[in-house]
Amino acid sequence: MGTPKIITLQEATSMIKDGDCLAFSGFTIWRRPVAMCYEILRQGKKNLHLFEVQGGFHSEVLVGGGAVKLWEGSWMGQEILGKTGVNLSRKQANGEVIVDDLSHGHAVGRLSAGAIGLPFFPTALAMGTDILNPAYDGIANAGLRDGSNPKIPKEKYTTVKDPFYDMGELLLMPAINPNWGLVYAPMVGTEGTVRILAQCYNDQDVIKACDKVIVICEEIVPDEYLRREPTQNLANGYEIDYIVVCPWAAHPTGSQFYYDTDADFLLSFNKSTKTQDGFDKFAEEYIYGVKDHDEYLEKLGVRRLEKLRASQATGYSSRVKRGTR
Amino acid sequence: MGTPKIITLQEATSMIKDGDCLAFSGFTIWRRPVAMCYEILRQGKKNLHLFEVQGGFHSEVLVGGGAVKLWEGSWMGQEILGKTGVNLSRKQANGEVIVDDLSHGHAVGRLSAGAIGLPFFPTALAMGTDILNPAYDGIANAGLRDGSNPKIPKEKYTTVKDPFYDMGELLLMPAINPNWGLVYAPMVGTEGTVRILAQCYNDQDVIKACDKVIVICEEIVPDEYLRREPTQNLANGYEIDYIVVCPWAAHPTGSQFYYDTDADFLLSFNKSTKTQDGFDKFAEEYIYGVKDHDEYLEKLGVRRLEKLRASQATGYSSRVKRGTR
Amino acid sequence: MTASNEYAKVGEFKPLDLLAVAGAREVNDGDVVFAGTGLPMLAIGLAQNENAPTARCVYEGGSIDGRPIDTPTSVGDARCIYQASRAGGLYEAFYGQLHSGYVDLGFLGGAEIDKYGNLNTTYVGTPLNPIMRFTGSGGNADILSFAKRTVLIMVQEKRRFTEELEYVTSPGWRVKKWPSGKYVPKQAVYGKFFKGGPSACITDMAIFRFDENGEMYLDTVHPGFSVEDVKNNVGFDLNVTRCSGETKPPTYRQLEILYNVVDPEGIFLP
Amino acid sequence: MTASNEYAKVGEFKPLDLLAVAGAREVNDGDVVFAGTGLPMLAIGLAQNENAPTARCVYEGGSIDGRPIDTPTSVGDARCIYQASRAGGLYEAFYGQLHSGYVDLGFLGGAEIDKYGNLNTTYVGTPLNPIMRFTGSGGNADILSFAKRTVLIMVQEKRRFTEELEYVTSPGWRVKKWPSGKYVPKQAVYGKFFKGGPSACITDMAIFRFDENGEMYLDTVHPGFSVEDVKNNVGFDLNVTRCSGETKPPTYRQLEILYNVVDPEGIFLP
Repeated sequence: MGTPKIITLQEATSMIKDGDCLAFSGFTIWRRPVAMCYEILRQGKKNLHLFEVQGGFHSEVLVGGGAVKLWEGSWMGQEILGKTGVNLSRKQANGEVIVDDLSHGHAVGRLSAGAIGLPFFPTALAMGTDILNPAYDGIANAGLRDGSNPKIPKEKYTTVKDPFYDMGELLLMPAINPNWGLVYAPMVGTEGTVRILAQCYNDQDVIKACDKVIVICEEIVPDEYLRREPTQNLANGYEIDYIVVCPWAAHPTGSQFYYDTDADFLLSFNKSTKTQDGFDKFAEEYIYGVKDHDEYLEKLGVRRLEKLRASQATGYSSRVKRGTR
Repeated sequence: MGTPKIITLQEATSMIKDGDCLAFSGFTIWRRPVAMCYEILRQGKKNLHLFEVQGGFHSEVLVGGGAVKLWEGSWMGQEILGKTGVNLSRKQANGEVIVDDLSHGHAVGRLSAGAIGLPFFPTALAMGTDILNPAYDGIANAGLRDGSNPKIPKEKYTTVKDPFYDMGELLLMPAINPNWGLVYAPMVGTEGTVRILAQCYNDQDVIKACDKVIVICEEIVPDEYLRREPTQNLANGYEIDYIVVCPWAAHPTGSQFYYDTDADFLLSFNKSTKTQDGFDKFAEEYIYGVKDHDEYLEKLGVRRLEKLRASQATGYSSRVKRGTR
Repeated sequence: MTASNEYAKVGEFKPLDLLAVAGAREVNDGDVVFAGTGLPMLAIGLAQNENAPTARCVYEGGSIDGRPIDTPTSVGDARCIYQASRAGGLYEAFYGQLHSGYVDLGFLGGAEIDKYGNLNTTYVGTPLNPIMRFTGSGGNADILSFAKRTVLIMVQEKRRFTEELEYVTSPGWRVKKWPSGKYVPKQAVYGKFFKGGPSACITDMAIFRFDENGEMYLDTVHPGFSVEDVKNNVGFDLNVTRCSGETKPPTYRQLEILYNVVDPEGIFLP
Repeated sequence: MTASNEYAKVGEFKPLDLLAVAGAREVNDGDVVFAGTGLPMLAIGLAQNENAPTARCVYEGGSIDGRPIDTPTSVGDARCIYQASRAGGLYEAFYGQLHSGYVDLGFLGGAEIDKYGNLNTTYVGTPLNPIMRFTGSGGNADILSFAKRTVLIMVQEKRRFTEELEYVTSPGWRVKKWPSGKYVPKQAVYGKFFKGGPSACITDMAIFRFDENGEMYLDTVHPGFSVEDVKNNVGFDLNVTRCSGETKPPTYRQLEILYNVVDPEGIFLP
């Protein structure tokens, strides 16, 4: 195990191969590695397999842009800023993306098993539902559970009876170990120690479960500074492989203590990308029409970004108007 | 779920019934609820079932004092201050205590399953050893796996084949949900939020896994103070049931940022209690011979305690002589 | 607080206000509540300021018992952890809290419901012929499966209150037993993991509860609506024999708390 | 550091110094090391100051890559977390690090060893007729089962190097397959969980390694001892055909690091 290597966004993205399985940091519209998802589209990656506890803007972009073949997850949307994932909805209905549904508890369990090197996680959550309907196993229906893809388990789940306390039957959910963990974290130390400044979501399990981990951060800080409070850190340097420095990489999703979610941007995305034509226009403007992330930021402009900038007291912006009053 | 109740050491201890299953906070000689273990002996509790990831001074005292019928755990000793648990060794050899051996990984897994309401935890740690020898299942050999005790699983473990990725055979270890969690934590908030100031060991899982939890603390602090850093807290008020305020409750084990381990006390305990007679003398002097914890502290004296007091910069004492140079 | 505990009159409150107030009344003091974004946040915020001051809220993002000074718009929001007792992640929320058995009350919405309180939050159509996709389960299935009680918040429409769901996202009182898919009582699938189920369903027209057999019945009708109105907006044969009268309107005090304390920015309340 | 890289002469170092130095030489730069209290701490501390500056240490108590300014006397010690990259608990150490596959190197001791590197750290006698109890496994069995390489540190005595252990606490290269208890290669029990096994055994007399069949052989003999001395202190038929000569003594520089940097208080080194 070594120390992570600092590379560019382009270099990092170029290592991802068509067909790879990806997992992401963050939660719905917070701390998503958006800049890298834009770059994945620019580099024309195809047939990706996304494993998501829940999706958000970043994966709606990947799905809308045609990079995704298989989506496994429990939820897709952008909270109150877009109650359904319109791109996934369209592509699933069209048969362009294979979907396999989980509950949050199932997805969390699968990732946490992958994180600790177990082949499965037991759970009794969400039993008795169509999530477990064998006829609705989207991956099996696509003929993908034949053992040929190491990232796809041979069964969606099995059941087992508790042999110890007669609790009854419960589920074993297969672990998941994606090829790549794309993790946005605000701060990474000079030796690779990772710090986030709020709830940790599933970020730690994504880091441990994935074969290789790219952390895209706002800034590199002295490791010594992060080590003053070891209970606050998310990961050690040897758990991550590559570091990309890219300020505002999570925009339009939020990063606690750096910037708030860009609600206008998300709302407008959700409204305008209900059709493929709408998505293509969005992508032309914000992804293909800009050379790189710096040009994207210039396009957003200082005024917009400064409005989103988080207060160092509360961790979120006090400059955005959020409600009707 | 409610807010925990503040009671005395005597009241808390009196709720523990003969035969109950107990688990403890801390690690070997750190953050152990020693004052309550002394009081358990004073109140003459018998036939206790200890589940310990690893034991230490506190459980050597309970075993030496004849309060324990069954000890399940992976390790007993006091680190370099007493390399074996002399009391457990004696009592097991005499046939006075039933012992069932686990590895650290097994015990950690069993407790973490109990903490999240699962009946078992899968693991591939420590396979192929006599820990899993059916002939050495101490609890089965004592006839206690008949299902009559809800705290004792019907099997020590079972095996299962990975149905998803052909990883091979691994273990399912039964969960454990002891009746009582006896937890020492330095700080508890006015609403019951629990803070420890170092590694968390298995404290969080002990709190979640046990039916009822007693937290014995140095001091009660404003909950608002602890809530300024929610990522630093160990538990919520509704997860614990009773609070006992008892400064120096962990002595002679250490409490980071409050006091260091009392190495002289531990060394002398380990040397002098190799025989039952030696233990009885120790107990007469420090447990039965004092009325309560305050008298115990007076007996130790200000000079001794002040030497152990931790630096507020480093979290441990700079006044104790530890080595030979 | 200057406003009185008198009930507001019809016209002095909006449908959303009554939903929030009815939700708040389902919260018992001391409850550990697992809730999502939106209306549940209003209900719990109101309850914490009135009838259930020590109710504590677990959000899926991983915050526990936060005391936001600005209304969160997401359960993963930076605002959620202000003065929280803990901030962890989803493993803590779903396993450390929910699977562990700490959660007394869930608050959920859905696109469709059947008379046993099963919810669909995933499809128009089925995964085999998907016409449209909603969000999917998220924590919906998990919370309904493991919370001791769950309050379901729905829009009252005939097509949403349906005899049989095309897709069951979340388990009510009668659930599908696999591999056959036959409906059986929830207890038959959950064994000793069984903790409870849906306790109430609150809509913009009425409040429903569930009987001994897990079947939905009409409890109270909101001011301005009749039992007939409700029946006409339910797609299955509704038991109205237990109807206990009219839903109590919000009090002036409750409205003041909602608009001035819980959602002063007007994020959820227009 | 003023001391030289020349080797110290017999009489200028103590047996414990050589044990620590030989241990340090087993650490590769960048290794993630899972270690216990005592001699392993000295070995890793020395390695981090010399041949393996980016080796990182996981302690069972839950600290990762700590940089103590005072030598810890326990892996749960307050001293362990100073400038650590993380401080968690045993779940993190045993599952998040060890079971997850991050650990390159373990450092363990034992009371008895057999020629396959199985260790007994639990009993004199067996659980059925216990004459005396040692500490038990603790993390010993776990670390030996899952670390890619493990260095075993032992006292060289005939009764401790035994043909067959009465009790196997920790798995070497041939382990017991249950329910029969027959010895089989470790790989046969661990399947795809297999990551490695014991790589070296260091005693106060010699260094041993393990061959293709997982059997122990003599690698080097410490200065002042002969191959015959070693054979006389091993209870099984020892393969000495691969002996490569004498163990290199500590350098002056290594001794200076050990006594002035790693254990200046004399906690482990007298």
